[in-house]
Amino acid sequence: MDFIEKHLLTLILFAPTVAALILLFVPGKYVKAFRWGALAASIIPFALTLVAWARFNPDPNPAAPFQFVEQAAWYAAINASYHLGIDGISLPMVLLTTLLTPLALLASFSIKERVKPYMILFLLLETGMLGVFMSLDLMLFFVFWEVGLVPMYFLIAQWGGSNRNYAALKFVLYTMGGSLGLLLAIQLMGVAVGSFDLVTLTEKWPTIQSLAVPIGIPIETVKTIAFWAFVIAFAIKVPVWPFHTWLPDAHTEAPTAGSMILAGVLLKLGAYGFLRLVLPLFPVEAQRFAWVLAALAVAAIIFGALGALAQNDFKRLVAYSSINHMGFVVLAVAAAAYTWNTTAANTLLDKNLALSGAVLQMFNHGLSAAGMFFLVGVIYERTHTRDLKEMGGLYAILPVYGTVLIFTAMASLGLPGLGGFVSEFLVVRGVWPIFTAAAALSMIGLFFTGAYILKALKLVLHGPLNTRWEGHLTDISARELVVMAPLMVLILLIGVWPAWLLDMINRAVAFLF
Amino acid sequence: MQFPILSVLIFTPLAAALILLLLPEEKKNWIKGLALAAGIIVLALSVWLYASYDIAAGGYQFQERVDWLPALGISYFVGVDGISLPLVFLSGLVIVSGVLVSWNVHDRPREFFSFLMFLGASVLGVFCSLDLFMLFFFFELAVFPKYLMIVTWGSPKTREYGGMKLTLYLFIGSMLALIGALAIYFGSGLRTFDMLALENAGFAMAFQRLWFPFVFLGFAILGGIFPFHSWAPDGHVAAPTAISMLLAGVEMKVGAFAALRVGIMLLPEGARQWAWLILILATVNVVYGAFIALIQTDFKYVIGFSSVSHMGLVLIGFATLSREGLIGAGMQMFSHGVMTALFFSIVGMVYDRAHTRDIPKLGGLARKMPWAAIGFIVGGLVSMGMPGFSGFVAEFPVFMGAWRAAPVVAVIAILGILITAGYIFLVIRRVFFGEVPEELAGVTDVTVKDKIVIGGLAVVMIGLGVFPSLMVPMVESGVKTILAILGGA
Amino acid sequence: MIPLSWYLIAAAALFCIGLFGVLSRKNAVSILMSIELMLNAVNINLVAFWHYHSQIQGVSQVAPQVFVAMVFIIAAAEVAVGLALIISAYKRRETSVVDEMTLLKG
Amino acid sequence: MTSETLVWLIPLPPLLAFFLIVVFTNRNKALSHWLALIAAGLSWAISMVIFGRAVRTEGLAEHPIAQAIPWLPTGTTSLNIGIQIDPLSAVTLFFVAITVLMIFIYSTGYHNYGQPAGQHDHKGLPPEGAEVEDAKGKLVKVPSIEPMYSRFFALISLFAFAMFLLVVTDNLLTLYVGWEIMGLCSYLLIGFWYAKESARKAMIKAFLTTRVGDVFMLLGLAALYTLTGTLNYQEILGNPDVLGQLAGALSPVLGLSWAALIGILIFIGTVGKSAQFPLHIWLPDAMEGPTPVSAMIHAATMVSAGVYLAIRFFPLLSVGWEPGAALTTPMMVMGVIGSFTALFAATIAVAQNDVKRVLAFSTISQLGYMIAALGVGAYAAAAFHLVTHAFFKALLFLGSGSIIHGMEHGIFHTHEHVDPQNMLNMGGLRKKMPITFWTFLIGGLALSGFPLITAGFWSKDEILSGAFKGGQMGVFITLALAALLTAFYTARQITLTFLGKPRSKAAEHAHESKWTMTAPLAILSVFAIGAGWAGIPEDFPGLGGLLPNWFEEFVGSMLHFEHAEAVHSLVPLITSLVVALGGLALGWVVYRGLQRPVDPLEKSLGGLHTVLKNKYYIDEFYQAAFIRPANWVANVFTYKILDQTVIDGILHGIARFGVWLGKGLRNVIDLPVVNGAGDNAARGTRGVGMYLRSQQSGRIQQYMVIAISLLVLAGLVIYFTVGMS
Repeated sequence: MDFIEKHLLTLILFAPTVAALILLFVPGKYVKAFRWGALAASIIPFALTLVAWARFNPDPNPAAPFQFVEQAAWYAAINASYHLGIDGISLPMVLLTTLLTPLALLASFSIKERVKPYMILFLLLETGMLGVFMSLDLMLFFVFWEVGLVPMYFLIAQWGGSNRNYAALKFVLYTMGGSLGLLLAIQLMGVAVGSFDLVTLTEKWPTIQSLAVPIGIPIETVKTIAFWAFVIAFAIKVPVWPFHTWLPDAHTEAPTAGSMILAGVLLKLGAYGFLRLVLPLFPVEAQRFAWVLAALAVAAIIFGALGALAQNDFKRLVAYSSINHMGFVVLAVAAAAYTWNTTAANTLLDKNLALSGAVLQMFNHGLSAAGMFFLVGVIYERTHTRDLKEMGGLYAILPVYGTVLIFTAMASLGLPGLGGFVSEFLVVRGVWPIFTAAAALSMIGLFFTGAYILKALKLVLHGPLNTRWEGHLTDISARELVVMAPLMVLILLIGVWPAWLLDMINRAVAFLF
Repeated sequence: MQFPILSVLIFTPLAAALILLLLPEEKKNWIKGLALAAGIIVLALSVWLYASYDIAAGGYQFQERVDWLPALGISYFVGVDGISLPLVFLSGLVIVSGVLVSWNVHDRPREFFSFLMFLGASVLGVFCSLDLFMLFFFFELAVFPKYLMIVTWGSPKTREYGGMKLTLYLFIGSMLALIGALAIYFGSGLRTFDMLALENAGFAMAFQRLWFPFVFLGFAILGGIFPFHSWAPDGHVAAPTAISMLLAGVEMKVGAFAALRVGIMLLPEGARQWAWLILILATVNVVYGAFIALIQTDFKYVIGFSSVSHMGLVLIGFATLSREGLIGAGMQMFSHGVMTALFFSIVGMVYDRAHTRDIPKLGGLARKMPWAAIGFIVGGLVSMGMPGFSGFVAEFPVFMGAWRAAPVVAVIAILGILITAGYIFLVIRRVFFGEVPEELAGVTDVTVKDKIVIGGLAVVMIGLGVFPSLMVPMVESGVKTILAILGGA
Repeated sequence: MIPLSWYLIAAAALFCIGLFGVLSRKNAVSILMSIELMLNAVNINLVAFWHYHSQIQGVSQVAPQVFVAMVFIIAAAEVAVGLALIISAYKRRETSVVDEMTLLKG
Repeated sequence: MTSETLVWLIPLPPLLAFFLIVVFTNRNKALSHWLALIAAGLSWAISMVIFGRAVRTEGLAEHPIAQAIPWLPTGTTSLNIGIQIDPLSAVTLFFVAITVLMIFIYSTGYHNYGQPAGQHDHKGLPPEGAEVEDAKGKLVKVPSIEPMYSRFFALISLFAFAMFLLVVTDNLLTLYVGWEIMGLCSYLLIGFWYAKESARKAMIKAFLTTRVGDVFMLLGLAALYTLTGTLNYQEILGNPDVLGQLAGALSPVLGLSWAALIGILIFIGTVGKSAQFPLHIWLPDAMEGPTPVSAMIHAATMVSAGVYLAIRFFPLLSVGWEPGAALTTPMMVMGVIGSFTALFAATIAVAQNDVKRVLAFSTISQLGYMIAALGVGAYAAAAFHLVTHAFFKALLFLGSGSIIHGMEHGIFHTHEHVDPQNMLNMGGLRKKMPITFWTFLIGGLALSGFPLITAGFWSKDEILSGAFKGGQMGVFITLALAALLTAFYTARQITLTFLGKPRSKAAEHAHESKWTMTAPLAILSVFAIGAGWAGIPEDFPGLGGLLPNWFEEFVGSMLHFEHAEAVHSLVPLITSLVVALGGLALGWVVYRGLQRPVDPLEKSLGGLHTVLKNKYYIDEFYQAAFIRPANWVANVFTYKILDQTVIDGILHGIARFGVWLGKGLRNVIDLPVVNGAGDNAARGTRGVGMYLRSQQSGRIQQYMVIAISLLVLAGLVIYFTVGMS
């Protein structure tokens, strides 16, 4: 027990890996063993996360901002250490990850061929994602940041749709290309500060006066370039317009569970990077370029919505909706960046609201987007088409599915009473006084959000029943309902009573920024 | 007088080579067995050395010294430090894997394995020698078996060309190096080839500036430095699998190692003077090699050029003359050695079964030979510097060093990583995934020995990537010495 | 008495004959004989100088004869080996003409 | 229980019913509708209790029944939500609770509870009716029960929940929550028969059109919350300082004060929800839904919500305005939009033949009345009309539903193919369905403001006099005209429907609906008359003062300034008398004794009639001006051009460049130069070797010749160089 308390994060982080290693030695023919084994293995970190949640003290303590901290020598030669810890921002993300992974695994019970590598990759993926949320060491952060890519690449390239190779390569190369700048910047910072520890860096880097680097340009310029390197890396992952085009392809081709995780968690890595690294490390630059971020975010919101409206491929439509929703997160980040050094009480409140909204939005979008992608997968497994034009009137033969779909779609539309609204309202409210025009423009996106969601519902559920499905389709199965139930419950819970989650986020945000 | 472990290490393969020649031709299993035994002994010894090296103390340990030609100041003088020890371990690994993957060589196995052992002995000798003359001796010892093995067992189309090209390049290289070395010998005025002595000879600035290029470039040619790299791809492609593994995995490190040991450590000021040139050439190596690998359609050429690209990182690490850079270079030498050995072994396995190396003709092999696929993927991830694998812990410091020395180099060279990712993913996809062409329908899975090789090498790379502390402190201790010299000079 | 130079001239002549034979004869055996001639030419010189020298100093030394004797022995051995080689070569190649033995041709 | 607790409980039963029906009982129709009915009944009972207590509370406006809990932690502070019952919400609660309950009861009948399931009925389509054997054993067609009966009750329960929530809450955020949930329900209910293409279009149209208003409203919320730090009614509207600050602060837009800007933003929300011009287009199409839904959405609840919001925020909209003083910008906007909508919709209503569409446009028009009333500052009058209108409009809609049912019955009987909703096919239903007739008549008279007895008269009269007092002649005249038209088309509707001779077989065989439908009509008609007497002005000649103008005092107490009592002029009174009676008479005269199903106005009005029939072509205009461009921007600009061409083009370009560069390096540098150098060097060496090789004849004698000649040469050289010296 004591061991568990001391190494809680490590256990959460590596439980999936260990499970994957064990599964590696199980002969591939025991398909059931892999399905249930992987599921069980992914539930362990979830349970442990609940333990962490229970023991987490939501009130941040200036002496020790992070909790469950673990530190061990890892790459002593360059002062990179195995340093884990979580706070009110990362804990919700960890919970989201450990919650979505079992659901995604349950969703992938329909995977028939090469179950063994699939499950193993999935578990490794979970470790990669968790690591990013837990790392307190920049190099470690980068390690997990990249590690997450590989399993996802193979998940897409192996179990994906018709155009999977293109999509997978685009995904991995685009993201890696984006992270090259990040890598360079991290190295530079390591050289300049002599440590990769986030806590140290956060103290030293923003105020550093001279770099230990024979580089012919003034330090401000260097910092600005480093800032952009960070921003672009994360912007690609979020993704912010115009770095988003990998997302629709990747989503469309990825297997259902892959899309769930991709939208549910991987996109959050980028946003989390903004919160955890960009704002604390580059406050000045961030403030100077906040307007650019805001502009891009608004572009993402509007063009994301319009792009979604333009789709006739159900999955692509949902993919574009992710761009639209994550735009709000970035918008909030931009607002916070713009006011990082404010002291005015009301501006502090605005910033606080915006950022709490952003984190909550990340969580909500994780739930609703995962749900949407899963539902798309459900219908795809039955109709073997994602073309909205070929569906229609399915509500009559899939009543339960239809109801669930409407619920989830409404959550993603931001219907008050469901999760999405609370976060979007907070963001808009927080951004309004800081970037009034941006907030106003984002309303256009909000309007078209409604438009494309309704378009999807109209083409899938309503209208005259496309007779080719008559009698061919079975309603959503119990297993699939089990996948959806937790998501729906959480969505409703956050919508009706956000305090249980928001309180923690709020304190953390208020403490950090 | 402690147990002369290094001598045993060096002469085991040599002895094995001679005994093999005396064995009767038809006793194939004896031959293989003996070769394997020798390899395993080497590996075991190297592991033992690695484990018992006193990192805290650092410096050259397990020294043995016997005067050989006192008049000329030549002595049999061996010892290992933090830089060479990982390479010794690497050699052990690659020799054993080499023996295992060439288990079913049918054409004159006796000579094959004997020469293999010769090669092994020579590389071990180079890594261990502390005497310039000995170093040269072992350095040249390798040429002969290399040439013969390529032209005898190499791929029929290009073996003469490749073998001759390789030999000529290396001769030119060693000629340059020899001139430089003699200059050092005479210039020092100490009349000794003892490198430890020569390190403190305190050569004059002008002298160092004049002779450093000879020594460094001479050896670096074997390290595949641009524009003298073109022997590497051709040679690797022409060579039989085991030799490609040794060539790319170890021989190129021999070059880099000698360039470090003789060039930088004996002529530190020269190194300082010429660092800029090396940086430029090495940077070209990285990007250029990667770009060319991107468009190769011959499976083996891809790997050949990737080696060129990766050795460029090693040389960059050297040229930064900074702590991180040198650590990175040391790590990269080992990591790349293991990685490329794995690559070539897998290319060999694929070729033995598919009888083609033409990437467009391959496909879907992951179903036929999953182990090979997994191994190649692991190797690929290492080579693209994917965190969690040895490549990352090696390249990361190199780039940090580059930041210290010349930031622009870091910025340009990082391109290499992206392009590497590009061609690795492309090759993985084209060779191992997709549909299986019908002419490959009969491809069989790899043998148990192959699996041992793949598994072993892969485990080493992952282990190192997850726990860099397994090797970094060792390298670091070696780097301390170098930094002391650089600081002192 | 006969002056030294006569001996030397004779020896030189003999040597030249031998040399000519070595260079001109086709048959390996005759080449071998020519070599013998050259060796003997050397012997004549040796003996002549020994005689001349002992007359001047009035004391006779042993070493020169030893030299000569050595040459004889070597010559004999050489002839033996040479003939053996030639015979074995003749056995293999059915000839003893050197021009036909060009295995070393590059 | 304390009033506070009770108020908390009001919205819950319908919500509970919704979840229970959706999750458990949706297989069982009876259980489902009983759940819904009981829930509605409970809410109604509690509401009545609360209303009673509210009426008896002194100074309710200043000290409303209120309670709040923290909901949204916002850093140090937190956003509270809670309940509040003040005069306005009390009266709203009153009529909402009753109409909702009535509509629930009505729905059971409307969806033919107790009838057999139709053999050919499909989910998502109106029931076609079922073939059953009657006593004589011959097959007859009878109405069949709605296939998605349970779902209907689930949805209207959710709808009711949202409405109650919206009424009892004490802050704008929760109001917005209820507001949007109602949006969802109306979306789902309008599209209840989703298999109909028209319904599918209408549901989206409704949601998106209202959403236009909603997003602006959300901005208003954000702005208000930012500036005041709260969304609570009392803290903003009940606090002159806050209002003053808002009025004082200048907004970045058009030099409006923040108060004006926020007011307008929120009002746009109202425009969307209450279907004011230019966002009115969704309401007529919303008639695709089942009739109870039309009644629910378009009379009692959703559209009222918009007006309720406007009334609720009147203090903000009118901040700085005193009776008689110049209007504030938002008030002007409201006055113009409201009165224009009133007239505009009335004109369209004249040319509609669908019994429900006429009512739909009349709803738009009546809502315009209320908005206009607010615009001229007739606060209490607006609220009053809201209440009365809710009653008689619900009555009318349910009545029309009953008519349609009767017609359908006739159609079943005659197998005639006529549109059961087209008034031109009706006529003479008075005898067939008496209860419906009388109740509908009451509703119609109330709508057209039949003097003295009907509720509509009093509320309309209040508005007109308000406009007149306020000196807003433009508004006054427009509204008067609208009232005239209203009376006209009401008369037209009643005449066409009930009077004269049947114009179709179906109409002849029409049949009175069952009690579950008629009972609500009766009850509502009581209120359609009685509700008016709560607000008879004191200064009304004759009747004035017989009853105290309770409504005025009760609701008027919400405003903090005293109503300047101008002397009551007879002009508005006479006007309203004239327009009401005149309009009714006119309509009766024109349509009396119409034989063929053709509207006489078509000839007399000619082209204008077609324009009106087509609702001034506004839908077509929007289609061309907004919807098609939006689709173009989405499909072509954003997706095809930006994403697929530009951005992806750049990416692919980079990739291709990489490969191109690789090929270039290999073919231009590596092969010719780097390789070439090495190979040529090798070739050179080889050449030398070949030459030397040719010298190796293998002739020993030749070698010796060379050797010796060299030796001689060397000897000579040495001789002549060394020997000479």
